[in-house]
Amino acid sequence: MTKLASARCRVAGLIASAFAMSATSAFAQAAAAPAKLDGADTAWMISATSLVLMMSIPGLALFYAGMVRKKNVLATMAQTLAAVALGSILWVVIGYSLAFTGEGAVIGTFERILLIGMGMDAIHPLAKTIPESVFMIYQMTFAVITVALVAGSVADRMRFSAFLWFIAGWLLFIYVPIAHWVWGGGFLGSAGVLDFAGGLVVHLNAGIAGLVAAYVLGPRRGYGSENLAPYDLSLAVIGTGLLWVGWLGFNGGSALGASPRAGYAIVATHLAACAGVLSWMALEWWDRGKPSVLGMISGAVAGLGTITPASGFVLPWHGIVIGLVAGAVCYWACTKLKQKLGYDDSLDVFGVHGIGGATGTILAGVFAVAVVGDTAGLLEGNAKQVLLQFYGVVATLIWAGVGTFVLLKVIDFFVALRVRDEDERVGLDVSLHGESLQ
Amino acid sequence: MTKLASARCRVAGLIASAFAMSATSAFAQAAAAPAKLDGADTAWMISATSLVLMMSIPGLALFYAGMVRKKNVLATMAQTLAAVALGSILWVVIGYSLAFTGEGAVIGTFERILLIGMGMDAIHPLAKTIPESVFMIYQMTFAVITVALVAGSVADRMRFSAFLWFIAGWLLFIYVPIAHWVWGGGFLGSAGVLDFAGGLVVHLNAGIAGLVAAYVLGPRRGYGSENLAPYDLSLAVIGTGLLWVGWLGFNGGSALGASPRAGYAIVATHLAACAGVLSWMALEWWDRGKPSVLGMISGAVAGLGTITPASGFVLPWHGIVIGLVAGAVCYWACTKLKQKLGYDDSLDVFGVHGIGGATGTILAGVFAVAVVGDTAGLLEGNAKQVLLQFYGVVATLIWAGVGTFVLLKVIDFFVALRVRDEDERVGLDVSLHGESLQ
Amino acid sequence: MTKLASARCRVAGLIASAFAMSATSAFAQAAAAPAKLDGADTAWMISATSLVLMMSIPGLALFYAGMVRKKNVLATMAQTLAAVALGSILWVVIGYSLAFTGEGAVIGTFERILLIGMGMDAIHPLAKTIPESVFMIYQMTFAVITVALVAGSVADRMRFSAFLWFIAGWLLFIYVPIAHWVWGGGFLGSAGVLDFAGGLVVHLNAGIAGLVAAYVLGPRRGYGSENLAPYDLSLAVIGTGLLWVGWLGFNGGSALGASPRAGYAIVATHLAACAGVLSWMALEWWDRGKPSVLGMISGAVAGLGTITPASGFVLPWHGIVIGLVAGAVCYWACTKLKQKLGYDDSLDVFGVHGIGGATGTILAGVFAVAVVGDTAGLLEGNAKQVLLQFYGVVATLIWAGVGTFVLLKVIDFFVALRVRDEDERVGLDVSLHGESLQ
Amino acid sequence: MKLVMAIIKPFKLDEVRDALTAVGVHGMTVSEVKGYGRQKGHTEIYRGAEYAVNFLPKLKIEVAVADDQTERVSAAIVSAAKTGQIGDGKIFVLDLGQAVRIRTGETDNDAL
Amino acid sequence: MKLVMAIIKPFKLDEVRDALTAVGVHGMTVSEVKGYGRQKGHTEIYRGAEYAVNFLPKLKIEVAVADDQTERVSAAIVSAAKTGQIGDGKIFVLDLGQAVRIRTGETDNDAL
Amino acid sequence: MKLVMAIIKPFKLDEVRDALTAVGVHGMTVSEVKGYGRQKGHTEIYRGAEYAVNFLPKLKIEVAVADDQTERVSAAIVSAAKTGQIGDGKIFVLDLGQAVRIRTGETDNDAL
Ligand SMILES: Nc1ncnc2c1ncn2[C@@H]1O[C@H](COP(=O)(O)OP(=O)(O)O)[C@@H](O)[C@H]1O
Ligand SMILES: Nc1ncnc2c1ncn2[C@@H]1O[C@H](COP(=O)(O)OP(=O)(O)O)[C@@H](O)[C@H]1O
Ligand SMILES: Nc1ncnc2c1ncn2[C@@H]1O[C@H](COP(=O)(O)OP(=O)(O)O)[C@@H](O)[C@H]1O
Repeated sequence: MTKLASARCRVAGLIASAFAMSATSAFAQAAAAPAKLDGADTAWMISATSLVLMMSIPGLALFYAGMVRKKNVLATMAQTLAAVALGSILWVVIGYSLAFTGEGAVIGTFERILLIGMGMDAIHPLAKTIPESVFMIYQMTFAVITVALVAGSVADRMRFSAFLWFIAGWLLFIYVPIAHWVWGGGFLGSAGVLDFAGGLVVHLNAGIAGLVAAYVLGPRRGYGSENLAPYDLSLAVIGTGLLWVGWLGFNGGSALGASPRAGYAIVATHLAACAGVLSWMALEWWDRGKPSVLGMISGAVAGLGTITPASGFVLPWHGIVIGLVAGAVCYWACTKLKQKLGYDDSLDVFGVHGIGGATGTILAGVFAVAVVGDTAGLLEGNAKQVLLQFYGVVATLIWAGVGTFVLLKVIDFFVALRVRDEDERVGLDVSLHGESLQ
Repeated sequence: MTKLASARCRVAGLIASAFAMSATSAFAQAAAAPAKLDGADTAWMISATSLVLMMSIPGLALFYAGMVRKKNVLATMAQTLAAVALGSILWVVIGYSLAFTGEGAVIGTFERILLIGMGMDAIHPLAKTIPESVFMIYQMTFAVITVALVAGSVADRMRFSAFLWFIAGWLLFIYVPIAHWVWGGGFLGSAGVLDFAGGLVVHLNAGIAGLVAAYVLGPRRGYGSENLAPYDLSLAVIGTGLLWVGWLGFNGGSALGASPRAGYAIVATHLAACAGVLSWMALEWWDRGKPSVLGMISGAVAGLGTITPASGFVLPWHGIVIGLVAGAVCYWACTKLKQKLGYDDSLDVFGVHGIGGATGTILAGVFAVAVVGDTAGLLEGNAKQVLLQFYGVVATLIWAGVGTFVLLKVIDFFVALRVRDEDERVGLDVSLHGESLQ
Repeated sequence: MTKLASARCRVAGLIASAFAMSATSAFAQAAAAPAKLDGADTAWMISATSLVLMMSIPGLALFYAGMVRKKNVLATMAQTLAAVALGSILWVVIGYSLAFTGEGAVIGTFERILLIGMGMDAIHPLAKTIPESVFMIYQMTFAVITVALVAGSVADRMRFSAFLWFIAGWLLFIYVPIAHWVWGGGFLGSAGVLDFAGGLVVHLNAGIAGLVAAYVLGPRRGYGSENLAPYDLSLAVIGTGLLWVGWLGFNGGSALGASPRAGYAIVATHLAACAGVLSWMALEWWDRGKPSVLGMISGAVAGLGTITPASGFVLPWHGIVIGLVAGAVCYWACTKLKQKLGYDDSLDVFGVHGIGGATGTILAGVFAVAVVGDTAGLLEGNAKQVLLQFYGVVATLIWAGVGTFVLLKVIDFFVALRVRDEDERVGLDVSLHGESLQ
Repeated sequence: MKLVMAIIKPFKLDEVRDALTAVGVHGMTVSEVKGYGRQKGHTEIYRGAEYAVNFLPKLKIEVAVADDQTERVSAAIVSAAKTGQIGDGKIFVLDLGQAVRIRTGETDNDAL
Repeated sequence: MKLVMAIIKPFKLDEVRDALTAVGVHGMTVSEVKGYGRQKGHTEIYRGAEYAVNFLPKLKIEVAVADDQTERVSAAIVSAAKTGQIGDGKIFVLDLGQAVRIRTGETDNDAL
Repeated sequence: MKLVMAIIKPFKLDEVRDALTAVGVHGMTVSEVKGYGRQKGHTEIYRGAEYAVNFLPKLKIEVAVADDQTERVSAAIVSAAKTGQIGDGKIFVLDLGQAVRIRTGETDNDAL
């Protein structure tokens, strides 16, 4: 709506009803109770959807492919592509319906299978100002990037056919329930667990799954002895840039409208990324003598993943604090904890997303500010919120951990999870996909 | 407009006029007759313009450059850059005016040459809620990507100077008329041919032109004998990601506003891309034993090109069906038909865009749903629509085919189309542009 | 706001107040005096923020990294990352407050340190329809890309630690004051100097700083004797594409809303980029015999930088003229002037951004059209505006020139600016960051 | 035994390989090299800086052959690699003292 | 002196280097090469076009050694580079007339 | 004839080429290689994993020369490639049995 038109409305409003002038958000909220499309919110949410899609393709595809060896670059990209392609179809066929319809504590309904009943004027109760189709596809971009994230932990050694089964199973049995629990009306959300844009649903979830997958598949050939240095980190930097930019849609879009809360969320998000860069960089500089670019981008993603659950509940500058913490704990997890535990999480899905997601979820409970997201956190005296956040972490951790383990074992039984030695040595690009970087 | 303001308007509306409350889209349409800027639609359309521009640069530049040999990477990018630069200027100077003004059945008028008369408050009758400047540049991004698409069929062998003449001639003599026929008030649009975002105007058009150009220029040196494998497919994957994301602006923006129809269009679009990936992948796996990444991204672009004409006329899940068909027919065209016919369409402009555009245009006539786009298709009993769609395909095919042939022959007469043998062997980067990838 | 809702408002408006119907922008402006959030403006400004952020990461990181040698690719990216990370934090901590609060002629106030007082409903007087948080982060993206731009002139030889100090000092002592003078209520803006999106604040500023830095650090080892050819220009092309697309947010967003003026600005911007490509290309072709891709992208960035200050004050087609001039003067500066003066501005920050920014600022004074931006330029008879523009150029030039010189000397005193010879020879990737492209 | 080392134009590789196969040579080792010689290179231009690229891409082929095969191998390479244009390359023949097949430990002519 | 040239599988480099160090060789020069031989390559597929990739990635190691060390070096390479699978590679031994260390001008055995 | 093979530091290429031209050598073939020797490499760090990079980038220059030129060529390379720092490289001189210019079929000294 142009300024002109809005001026006119304003005049009409004045004459027709003086009290409307003084009415504030309380009233607006009441009046807004009946769902009503808002073009501005729709405009922003379509843009946000584009941004989040860009996070997966090409963002995550680049981020991951930039950290593997030359012989596995294309195969790594293939995993992200497949996660988007297959994951999106499954989301539309059944995933969305199970995650976002009904009032079940544990799982949704079959009401929207294949989007049946989602007319052009349909509106979802959680997003009353945008078409349901936009809400559905926005949520879809979250589902597919989460599956795609998991793949990083088993890069360089998983069979592509097994990965396709994994995408399908994991999306439906792990992601969908947790999304329902937290966002779709399930027991975690109802209990008051805060997760603005996916600390539990996306990051901790993918991180734990990644950790389990790294254990189940075992380390890459040559892990600890051969030089497994990334082939082309510049790809990973491009990927980080696109992830970072897209994350404004990820967290800003989770406000579900072009509102001040979206503004707050993107500021906190960006600051956490920046602080993550600086804290990882500083620690590595101090610890290893040189600040690596891989470290800087790892810090950025750590900051982004960690602020995600908190971004719509805290003040913008809290993003700096959360980002600093994120860089530090994820640095520790990727360099110290991993070595101690000895698993080969190739691209540090657990170290960055798992640890970051859990940390951020707890910190959301610490920093939450009532005027921002209607919930007070520990610093505003509500200690209970931190316990609630722990509750969310534990529930996610258990379901994702156990579920992923069972799923992988089942797939391994029917379709071997891991490529043959010779194929791993030659590289997955040639052995699985019949092509290569020249 | 914020929720607050809109609440206020709503109140004013209630008091002033009760019937307004019950008025539905029919009324809104009538009331909307006088053009009136809408900020939300403008916001989305500027974003959509950015997305579509991103499809060309860097999207298409990467997609194409990633499929050529190392010695031609920069030259391939130069073609896309030149198509954008020269094409945009020509569009503003005269193209837009000829395509989008007046009521002529065959061609527009000179009314908007150099945008004369396009004041800040100007609004185009086809897009009554956004500034005409935004409508003009949005349409421009379509024109330039279409020319840039054609270049793929003659990659690795066309002289840059000849290509510049080709851009100019093709944009004005082929693209502009067809855009006018279908979208600008010309005879195809008036006849009722459906083409939401460019199955005819963009994809079939570019595809046919590509086919003709491949024949006129002849195959690359070494085609069929030497190894012409892509140098760096990772570039093509990045390009595909950006094309895919940008396509939400391409098809979603073709609703010309932040409306539910845009939501429907982006969902159908995304699903078609996903289904295209899966169907091409499955076929190649079955046919060749391995699913290539090049195949997956080809399937994505096939799905996207094919859904394009249908995206604003069908239900979201139709995108899945259309995408599956797209992956299959384009796979067949690129691997079987091309071999049978023996032309060297280097980057498969015809196989992907030509075949996809034609298929999608027909399928739009099959799947169109009246409640989505006001037109019923075959499945809703309107068989005539399919005939109409064929009509559009044939008209486009003839004009683009004959026109491109004549244009190329004329250019060849004045400026040789093809580089010298030695230059082709050394590579176009060095021979045409004096630089190279190290 | 949907069309439906807006129709309803319109009806209400009609009945309530007939004169509102005839009221035009003058009225709207008066009525708009009280700050009021507008969802559409907010939607566009969040998108614009994303676009401008994308210009830095990955846009500029790619553009720059694509022009250096293989051994410095990652280090070059690290500079952009660091500029974004550290610059953003400093902007939030103090920079924004000093640049954009208060009415001081020379500098702002401490009122918004750490964003204190920027509540969710806060609105900045310069952008009355969007949340202040969005205004703040949008301005932040400008600040950080400006610092990141400077780094190009000293690529391949600056110590990373010194660069961090430089970021901090330069942002606070050079960028912040100039931003305040021009945009934040300072003496240049008050005097009537036009700078829509940063010809002075961003481009001339960075360009002069780059020139000074190139002199202070001295040329790269082997400059003039060794082959310093770019390693992978395809990265620079990707970067250019993302810069170009992002620039629609840079200049279009500077309208601070989804308005017709934003439409005008993006059209002029895009046309200037196109014309810049063509004019640089034509000159190089004529002068050197071949049009290089590096030349084409340099022309694009030259056109974009040059139109920046003028984009919201001129007619769309003026972009063509300004772009043609931009390509020519920047070509001359990068190829002739640089050789004559003998400085080694590695990536031509001065030649492209400095010269372009100054040229564009002057041309804004020539072409400004009153109906577009309320200010007439030379062509509309207001010769004084050109003088005013010169005034802006000179003030910026002096402050940025002297300030950068002093700052670098101070940093050099405490922390050596330049890496050791051996490190420069081995390459900064390994010597500063301990990693490399394989 | 001899080690025949040939510098050729890159696009001639397939033809040379076929010619060698035709004379009974079934193994060879190829490296990408840059050659400097009479054939002149080109100039690359980067924003006003011109760099003369004098080293041109070539391929180096190394083939170990029995003494009595040397002539035939050399002739086969010449005929396959020749375009008659400057820059076609060279063949260098070195004495090869010993050859071992790593897999089996076979030596000399058996190892080729 | 001899110049021992070995073609090996790329992933064997570290083992070969260790084996050489064990026999007292502390310098070597390695190049990436492509090998053609009995080991067959793979096929790459690009939109219907299939390309047989017959040249496989190998590493070429060159080591200059004193005459009396030749046997030991050769044996060390064989034992470290052997997988027993086809394609393990070859060792070629050439006579080396002279060696110079550029830094010092030392020659022959002193230069190694 | 001799085949002079020199391993040098990459940034010395232009100087070496000039020195060779000065002594009348107008052809050479260059390859990118990795050298292992006394010069120690560096460490790269990737998220906690450290990899020692012991193989350093070097260039290998191969020049075929007439017997009587060998000394001069060798001396020219030494003087141009020397920095005095560890890692400057080596020169190896091999006997060259035969040389052929592919373009013309000229042999031996005429072929150089
Ligand atoms: N003296 C030499 N030593 C080693 N390689 C040489 C020598 N002369 C030429 N070459 C190699 O042979 C290639 C072709 O030589 P050139 O003089 O350009 O043409 P031609 O072989 O046709 O005379 C060069 O690029 C270089 O790789
Ligand atoms: N006659 C030859 N001359 C030079 N190199 C050879 C020769 N034969 C084989 N090679 C090299 O040795 C490698 C291994 O040879 P191949 O025949 O595949 O297996 P194997 O050594 O186990 O018999 C080849 O890839 C090639 O690089
Ligand atoms: N025995 C050897 N055989 C082959 N190449 C060698 C040998 N020793 C050294 N080199 C090559 O010479 C280079 C320089 O050797 P290095 O021992 O590092 O220094 P310097 O030559 O100054 O003694 C090495 O990087 C390697 O490429």
